[in-house]
Amino acid sequence: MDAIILQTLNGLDKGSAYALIALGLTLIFGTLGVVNFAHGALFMIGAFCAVTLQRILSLSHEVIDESRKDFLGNPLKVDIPYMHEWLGPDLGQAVINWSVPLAILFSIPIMIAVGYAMERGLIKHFYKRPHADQILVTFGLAIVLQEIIKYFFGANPIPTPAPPAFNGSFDFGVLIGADPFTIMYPYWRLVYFAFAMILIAAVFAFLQFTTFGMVVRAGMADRETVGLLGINIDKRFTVMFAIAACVAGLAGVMYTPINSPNYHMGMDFLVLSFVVVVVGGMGSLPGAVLAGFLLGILESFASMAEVIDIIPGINQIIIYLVAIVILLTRPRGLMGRKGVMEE
Amino acid sequence: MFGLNAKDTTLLIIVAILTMLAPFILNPFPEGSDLAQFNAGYPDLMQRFVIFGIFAIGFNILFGLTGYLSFGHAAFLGVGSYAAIWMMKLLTLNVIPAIIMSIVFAGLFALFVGFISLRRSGIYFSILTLAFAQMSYALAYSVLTPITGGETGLQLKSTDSPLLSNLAPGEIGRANLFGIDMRTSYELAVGDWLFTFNAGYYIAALVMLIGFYVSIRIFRSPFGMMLRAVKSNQQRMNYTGLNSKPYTLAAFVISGMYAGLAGGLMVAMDTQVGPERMFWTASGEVVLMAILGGVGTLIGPVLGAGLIKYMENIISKINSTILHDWFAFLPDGLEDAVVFILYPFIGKGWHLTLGIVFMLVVIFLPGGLVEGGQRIARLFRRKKSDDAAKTPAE
Amino acid sequence: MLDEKPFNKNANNAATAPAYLSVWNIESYYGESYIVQDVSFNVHEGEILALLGRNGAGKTTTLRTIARMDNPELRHGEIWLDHKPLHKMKSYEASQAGIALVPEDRRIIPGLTVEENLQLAQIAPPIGWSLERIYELFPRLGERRKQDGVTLSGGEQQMLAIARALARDIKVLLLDEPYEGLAPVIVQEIAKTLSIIRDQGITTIIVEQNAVAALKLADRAVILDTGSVVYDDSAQKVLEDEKLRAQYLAI
Amino acid sequence: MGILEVKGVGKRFGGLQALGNVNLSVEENTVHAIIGPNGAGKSTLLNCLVGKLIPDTGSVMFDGQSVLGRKPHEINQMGISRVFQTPEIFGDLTVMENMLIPCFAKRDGAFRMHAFEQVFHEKELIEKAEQMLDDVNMLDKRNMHSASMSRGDKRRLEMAMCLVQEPKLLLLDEPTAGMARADTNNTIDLLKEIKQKRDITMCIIEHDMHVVFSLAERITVLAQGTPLVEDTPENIKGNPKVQEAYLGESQH
Amino acid sequence: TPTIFTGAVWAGAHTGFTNAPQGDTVTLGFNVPQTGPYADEGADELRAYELAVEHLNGGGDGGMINTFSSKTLDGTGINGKRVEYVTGDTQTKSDAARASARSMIEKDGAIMITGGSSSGVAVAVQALCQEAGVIFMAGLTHSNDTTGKDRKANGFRHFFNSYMSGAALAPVLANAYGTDRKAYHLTADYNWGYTTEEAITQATEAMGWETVNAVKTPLTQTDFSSYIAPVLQTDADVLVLNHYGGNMVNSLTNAVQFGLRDRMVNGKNFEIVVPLYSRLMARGAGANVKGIFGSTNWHWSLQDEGSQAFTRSFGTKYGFPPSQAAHTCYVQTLLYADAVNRAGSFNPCAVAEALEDFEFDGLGNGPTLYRGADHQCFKDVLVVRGKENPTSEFDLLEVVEITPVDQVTYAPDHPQMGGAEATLGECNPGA
Ligand SMILES: Nc1ncnc2c1ncn2[C@@H]1O[C@H](COP(=O)(O)OP(=O)(O)OP(=O)(O)O)[C@@H](O)[C@H]1O
Ligand SMILES: Nc1ncnc2c1ncn2[C@@H]1O[C@H](COP(=O)(O)OP(=O)(O)OP(=O)(O)O)[C@@H](O)[C@H]1O
Ligand SMILES: [Mg+2]
Ligand SMILES: [Mg+2]
Repeated sequence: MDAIILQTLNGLDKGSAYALIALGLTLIFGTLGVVNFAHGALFMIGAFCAVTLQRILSLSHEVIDESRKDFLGNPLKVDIPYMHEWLGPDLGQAVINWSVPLAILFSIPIMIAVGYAMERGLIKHFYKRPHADQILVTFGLAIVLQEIIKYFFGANPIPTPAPPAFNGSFDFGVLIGADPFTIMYPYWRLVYFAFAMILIAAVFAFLQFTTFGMVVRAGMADRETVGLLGINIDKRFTVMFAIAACVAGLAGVMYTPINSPNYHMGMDFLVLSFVVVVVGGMGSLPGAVLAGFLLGILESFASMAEVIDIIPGINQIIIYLVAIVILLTRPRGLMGRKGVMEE
Repeated sequence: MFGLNAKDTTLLIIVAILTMLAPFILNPFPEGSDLAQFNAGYPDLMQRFVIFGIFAIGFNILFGLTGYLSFGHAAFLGVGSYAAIWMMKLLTLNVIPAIIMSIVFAGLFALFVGFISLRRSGIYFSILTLAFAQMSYALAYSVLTPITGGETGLQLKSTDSPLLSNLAPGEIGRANLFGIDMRTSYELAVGDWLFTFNAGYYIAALVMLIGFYVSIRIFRSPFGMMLRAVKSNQQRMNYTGLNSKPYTLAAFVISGMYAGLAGGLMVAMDTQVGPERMFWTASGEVVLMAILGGVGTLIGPVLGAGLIKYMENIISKINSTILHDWFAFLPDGLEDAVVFILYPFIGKGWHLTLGIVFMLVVIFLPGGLVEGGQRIARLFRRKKSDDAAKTPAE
Repeated sequence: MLDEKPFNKNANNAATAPAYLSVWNIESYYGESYIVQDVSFNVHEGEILALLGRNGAGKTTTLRTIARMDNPELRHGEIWLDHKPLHKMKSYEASQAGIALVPEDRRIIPGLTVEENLQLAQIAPPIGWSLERIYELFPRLGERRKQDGVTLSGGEQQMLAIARALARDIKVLLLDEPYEGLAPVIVQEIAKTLSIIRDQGITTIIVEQNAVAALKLADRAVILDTGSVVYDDSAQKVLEDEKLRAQYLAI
Repeated sequence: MGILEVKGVGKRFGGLQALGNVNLSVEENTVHAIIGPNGAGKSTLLNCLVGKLIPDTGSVMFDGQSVLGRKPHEINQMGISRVFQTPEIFGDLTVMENMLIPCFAKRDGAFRMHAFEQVFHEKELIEKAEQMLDDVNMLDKRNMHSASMSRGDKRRLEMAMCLVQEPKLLLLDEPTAGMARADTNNTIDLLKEIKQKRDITMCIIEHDMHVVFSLAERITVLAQGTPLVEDTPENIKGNPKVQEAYLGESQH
Repeated sequence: TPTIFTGAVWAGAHTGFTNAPQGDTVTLGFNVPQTGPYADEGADELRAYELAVEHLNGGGDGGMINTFSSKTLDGTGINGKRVEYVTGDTQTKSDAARASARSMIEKDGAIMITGGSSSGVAVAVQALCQEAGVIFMAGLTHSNDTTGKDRKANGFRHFFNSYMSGAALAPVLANAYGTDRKAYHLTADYNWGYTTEEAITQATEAMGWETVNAVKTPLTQTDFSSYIAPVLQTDADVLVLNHYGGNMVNSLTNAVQFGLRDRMVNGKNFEIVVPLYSRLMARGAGANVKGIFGSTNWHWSLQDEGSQAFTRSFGTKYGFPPSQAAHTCYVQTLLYADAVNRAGSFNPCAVAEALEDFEFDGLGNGPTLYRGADHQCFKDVLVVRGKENPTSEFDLLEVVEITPVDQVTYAPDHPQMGGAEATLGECNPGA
C-alpha cells in the first residue's frame, strides 16, 4: 500500500516532467505541424539558463590563501564570490543558493528570445516543407545547440542544487499514521509537480480563453485561407513558438535540481517526449498531458522489483509497449484529432 | 540494357564504375602529404560506405516511394547482424549463409513489425516502428544478454566451432567467401600514392550494385508506381481497386531485408555485433542519410550515407596537432588564430560540423545532395547551350 | 509618387467612373511557369465584373494574384484598391484592406466547426456581418453550426465560404466559381444573395463556368485566354453576341 | 432486377438522418441520374455504395452480390468505379502514370508483386491509356505533373481514370462541375459514345440539368435523405414537387 | 611495384607483423570518446596520452619516466623511433570505436591501440586488435570481462576491475558500518553492472552482510526515483549503486534527495555506497557525494613519488590535476613503450611476452604485476570517500584506505572471471 502511494507520487512527478516537455512539443509539433527535433535542445537550454545564472551569481575573484596548498604545492587560490562581498556571506550565499528559482525569471526572456530567433530565422521557412526536411534541419540545429553548450560547459553533468530550504523530504508517512521514514517525498519534487500543474493550467487557460489556439490550429490546417481572412498567421506562429520554447525552458530550469543538467539531456528526453505526444494524440494538449502522466505512472509501477521479478525487463520496455497497445486500440492516440499529421 | 531504360542504364554503369574505382577515387592525395588525412580509400571506410549505402537504398524504397517514415529500421539491421554472427558461430565461416540468414531473419522480423505498424499511418506509424526498435534495443542490451551478448555484444571466439569449418583448436575464425578472407588486400603503390584493393570491399560493393540494380528495377516497376501512388493518394488507390496494405507491407519487408543484408554484411566485414546498432539514433541516422542525399531519388541515399560516414570517420580524426601541421606555413600568430577558429569544428567538434552541414544542405538544397548535383549539371548545360548559341554568331 | 491615385490606364473604361480596383500589367508565375501574362483591367465601385475563360485560362490564378496569395508569385505589374497598393501587400494585409476571396475549392478549414470557421473571419478587423445576420441569410448554416465544416455537403460548404467572406467588412469580393456544384434552387438563392451584396455597394469579380448565369448578373465581362485578356467590355454584349460567345466561350 | 439494388438504406450522422430508407434500383446498361438539393444525401448514398461509409440499415446488392462489408478495393474489383465530387487523383504522379494505375488494377487485380517488371515495357496498357487520354482531349498533357493542372483538367483526368477501367457500373459525382461549357459538352458526348460502344451502367449525380437531361434515362430525386420520386426525365421536368424542391422557378 | 598480401591488409609481409614502423617514427592510436556523455573523460585521457608522447620523445619534465622502475625509457621515443600518434572518436559505441580503430590501423598504420572508457567498447576493440594483430592497451574499463571471460592475448589492462573493487571495499565497509548490514543493490542492466553487482555482493556477503534485493535499472534511465522509493519500504540499511557515469550521478542525487541518508533503520544510519568512483563524474553529483564510500584506481592526492611526479607534470601542463582515467592511460603508454624497448621489437608477440608477468614500481599504486595468465595488472586499490570540505572542484575525494594488492588478487580461473573456460588464445602478430 505504501509502495503504491510512493510509486503514484513518483509517477505523477515523472509524469509532470513528461507532460511539460510534451506540452511544449505539442504546441509546435501537434499545432504548428513542425517535427521539431530541437525541442529537447530547448529544454536543455532552459536547464543551462539555471546553470548560467548560478555561475553569474557565484562570480568571484581569487584570494591567495598562504596557509593552504593546492595540488601542486603552491599557495591555494580561494574564490570569494562577489555576492559574499556585496551582501555579506550569509545573504550572499543565500542568493547563490536560490539561483534555480531565480533562474525562472532569468530564463523567460532568454527562452522567448531563443524561440523567436529560431522561428524567425529558421522554422518559418519550413512550415510548408515536408516533414523529412523539418527533421533534418531541426536535428542539425539540435546538434549545433548541443555542441555550443558542450563547448562552454563541458560534457559532464553540472550540479545545480535546489535552495537548502527545499532539501530533504516531506514525510507523508507521519501524516497518515505510518512509520516515519517510510513514505517520504523530496520537497523539490513536490515543488516541481506543483509548478508543472500551474504552467500547464496557464497554457491551457491562454489557449482556451482566447481565440489564439483556434487561429493557430486553423493556420496549421490551412495557412492560405487563414491569411485570406486577414489574419497574420506568421506572427501568431512566432508567438506560439516562443511560448513553446518558454514552456520547454521552464521545464528545464525546474528540472535541474532533480538531475544535474548535461548537454545531452535534451536528446535523452526527445524520443520519449515524441512518444508521449503521439500517444496523447496529435494536436491535443490535454492528450499530451494525460499521456505524460499515464506513462509516468506506468513506468513507475513497472520499475518495482515485484513487477520485474514476474516479467524480467518490463521496466525497459513498458513505455513502448504501452505506446504500441494504445496506438493499436485507439487509432489517433488517446485524444488525437482526425487528419493531423496522418499523411 | 538489363531491362532498364537508357538513362537508368547509364546511371547504373556510372555507379558501377565509381564503386569499382573507389580505391583510386577515394585516395586522391599522396601518402604522407598534409591532405592525406582526407583520404578515405582504406578498407574499413570503403566497406562502410557501401554497407550503409545498401541500408539507405533499402530505407528509401519504403520512405522515398510510399512516404511511410520508419523510425525503427536499425532494428532490422541489428537482427540481421545477430543472425549472421550466429550463423558464423554455429554453422560456417563462409559469409554466404550468414548473409542469407540475415536477410531472412530481418525479413521475418520486418513482416511482424510491419504487419502491426502499418495499421496506422503518418506519425503514428513512425512511433510504432520506433517503439518496436527501442524495445529490441533495450532487450538486446539487458535481458537477452545470453543471446545477444548484451553490452559487449558478440564476437567470434576461439571457443566457437562452426559445424562446417574446421578450425584448429584455439584459432579464432575469420569470415571468408569460399576461402577468400574478407581482409585480403592488394596494395598498389604508384609514386607517392598507395591504393588498397580489399576483397571484402569488392564483395560488399558487388552486393551493393546488385541491391542498387534491384532498387532501380523496383522504382521503375508497376509495383514502384503503386508505392508512389500510396504516397500520393491512398484513398484514390483504394477506390481504383487496389489494396494498398500488401503493397506497403511488401515495401516494408523489402526495405527490412535490405537493412538485414546491410547488417549481415557488416558482420561479414567485421565480425562483431553490439546492441547499440539498434538504438534509435541508428534508425535516425538512416533517415538523415536518405534526406541528406535526396528522398525518393535513386542515388541520393547512397550519397547521403557516404557523406555522413565520411564526416564521422574523417573529420573526427583530425586533431589540433594535425591542424597545426597544415597551417605551419603561416606566421605563428596567424597560425594560432586559424587553428583556434577551425578547432571547434574538427575532432571532438565533428558533430558541430555535421549539424551545420545538415542545416546548410536542407536550407539551400531542399532536394538534398542530388538536387545540388542537378543544379551544377544545369549550370553546365546552360553554359553549353549558351556557347552553342554563340557559335553561329561568330 | 506611386502612392497617389492611379490614373486610368485602360482607355476602354476611362469614360466611366474612376476605377476602384485596377489591375495593371500583372504577370504571375507558378514556379517557372508563366501563367498570367500581362493582364490589365479595371473595376468600378459597386460594379460586378465577370471574369470568363476556358479551363486553365488563368482565371483562378488572376484572382489569387489579386488576393495576394504567396503562390502564384506576382513578378510584374501593379494592383490598386481604392488608392492602396495591393501589389505590395501580403494576403492578410490585402484582406484587411477589404479584399475577400471565395476560393474555388471553398477551403473550409478542417477541424473547425461551422461556427468557428465564421468566428475565424471575425478576428482581424474590419469585421462585417454579425453571425446572427449570416444565419438569417443562410439558415442551413445556423442549423449545422456545431458540425465539422468539412463534413458539410458541397452546397453547404459553398454557402459557408460565401458567408465567411461576408463576415468580414469587405470592399471587393472575389468569387471563384460560386455556383459550382450547387442545385439550381441554390444557384438562384446565391444569385439573389449576390444582388443583395451588390446592393450593399460591394464590388465583385466573379469567375464562373456557367457563363450565362454570370453574365446575367454582371455589368461587365473580361475574357481570358491562355493568360491574356481577349475581351473587356459590357456583359450584355457578350450575352447578345453569338459570335463572341462561340469564339471565346464555345457556347 | 437491376444490376444495382439498394434496399432500405439509412445512415445517421450524430443527430442528422442523412439517409433514411433509400430504395433504388438501377437497370443494367442505363444511365440513372440522382438529383436533389444540396445536402440531400446524394454523395452519402454513393459513399455507401463504394464502401467509404457503412449504412446503418438496409442492403446494397450489385450484380447479385452484396457490397456491404467489403473493402473499397474489393468493391471496385467487382466492377464499380467512382468519380469524386472533389477531384481525387494521384497528385505527385504524371498524368500518364495516373492513367496507368487503373489499367494495372484492372489487369492484375488488387495486389500483385510486379516488382521486377518495368512499366515502360507494358506497351499494351500504355496504348490503352493513351487512347483514353485522347478521348478526353488530354493527350498533350500526358507528361504533366497532375497536381499542377487546373481543376477542370483534374476532373477530366479523374473521369478518364475511371473509364479506362471499363467498369460495369460507373458512379459519377458531379463530373462536369467546374468544367468549361465546351468540355462539358465533350464529356456528354464522350459518355454517350462510351455507352454506345460498351455495356456500361452509369449512375450520375449532377446539378447541371443540361447534363442530366442529355444523358439520363431515369432520374431519382432525393430530398432530405429520402427519394422523392423516380421517373423518366420528361416526367421529372414536369413534376411540380421537383420544381419546387430542386429546380426552382425559372428553370426550363 | 604492386605487392600482394594474403591475410590481413595491415600485414607487412616482410616484417612478419602488422604495421611494422617504417622510417624513424612509430605511430600509436589513441581511441577515446570525444563525443557523447564521456567526452570529458576522453579529453582527459587524450591529455594524458599527449603528455606521455611528449615525455617519451624527451620533452617536458619526463613525468613518471623518472620514477618508473624499468629504466629503458630515455626520451628517444620507442626503440629509438620518435613517437607520433593519431586520435579517434569512440563515441562510446562499439561500432564507432571499431571503425575508428580500424581506420587507425588500416589508414594510419598504428602499431598499438589504446583508450576507451567503457567495457563494451574495450571488449569490442580488444577483439578487433586481436584479429588485426596489434597490441591493445585498455584504458578505463572496469568490467571483469575485459580480462575475464573476454580476455585476449593481444590485450592488456592496467585498470582495476569489479572484483577488486568488491575485495577492497568490503573490509572497509565492514569496518565502518559493521558486519550486520542489509544491502539493497541498484544495478545498471548490462554486463558491467552484472559483474560489479556480483563482485560486491560476494565480497560483502563474505563479511556477513545480507543482500535484501538487487534491482536492475535501464541504462537509459535518467530519473531513478521509482527505483529508490521502494528502498524506503524495505528494512535495508545500505544502498549500493552499481552505476557509472551519468547513471551514477543521477541515482546518487536522487537517493540523497529522498532523504535516504537521514534515515535510521534498525537503529543504524542508512548508508549509500558507490563501488566505482570517477572524480570527473562525482563532480556532477555535487555535494551529494560527501561521506560516500567507493573505490578508485588511483587518485592525484597519493603521496608516492610516481603519483606526485605525474600530478606535477600534468598539473603544470594543463592547470588541473589528472583523473584516474588520465593516469591509467598515461601508464599504459609508458608500459607499452618500455615493453617494446625491452623486447627490442615492435612485434606484438614479442611485446606481449615482455609485458607478461612483468613486475614494476614507481607508476603510482606501488609494486605492480602484469599477470601473464590474464593480462591484468595487480596492484593496490584505493578506497575513497567523498570529502566533507573540498578546497576546490578537483578535491572531492579523500583516500581512506590503500588496500594492499594481496587482498584483491584472485586466481586467473576465478568463476567471476569466466572460470576455467576463459583463455587468452594465441598471440596474433597479424601476418
Ligand atoms: N499550383 C500550380 N503549379 C503550377 N501550375 C499551375 C498551378 N495551378 C495552376 N497551374 C496552371 O496554371 C494554368 C492556369 O490555371 P488556373 O487554375 O488559373 O485556370 P482556371 O482558368 O482557373 O481554370 P479552371 O476553369 O479549370 O479552374 C493552368 O495551365 C494550370 O495548369
Ligand atoms: N461525416 C459526416 N458527418 C456529419 N455529417 C455529415 C457527414 N457527411 C455528410 N454529412 C451531412 O449529411 C448531409 C448529406 O450530405 P451529402 O454530402 O450526401 O449531400 P449531397 O446530396 O451530396 O449534397 P451536394 O449536392 O451539396 O454535394 C449533409 O447535410 C452533410 O452536412
Ligand atoms: Mg479555376
Ligand atoms: Mg455531394
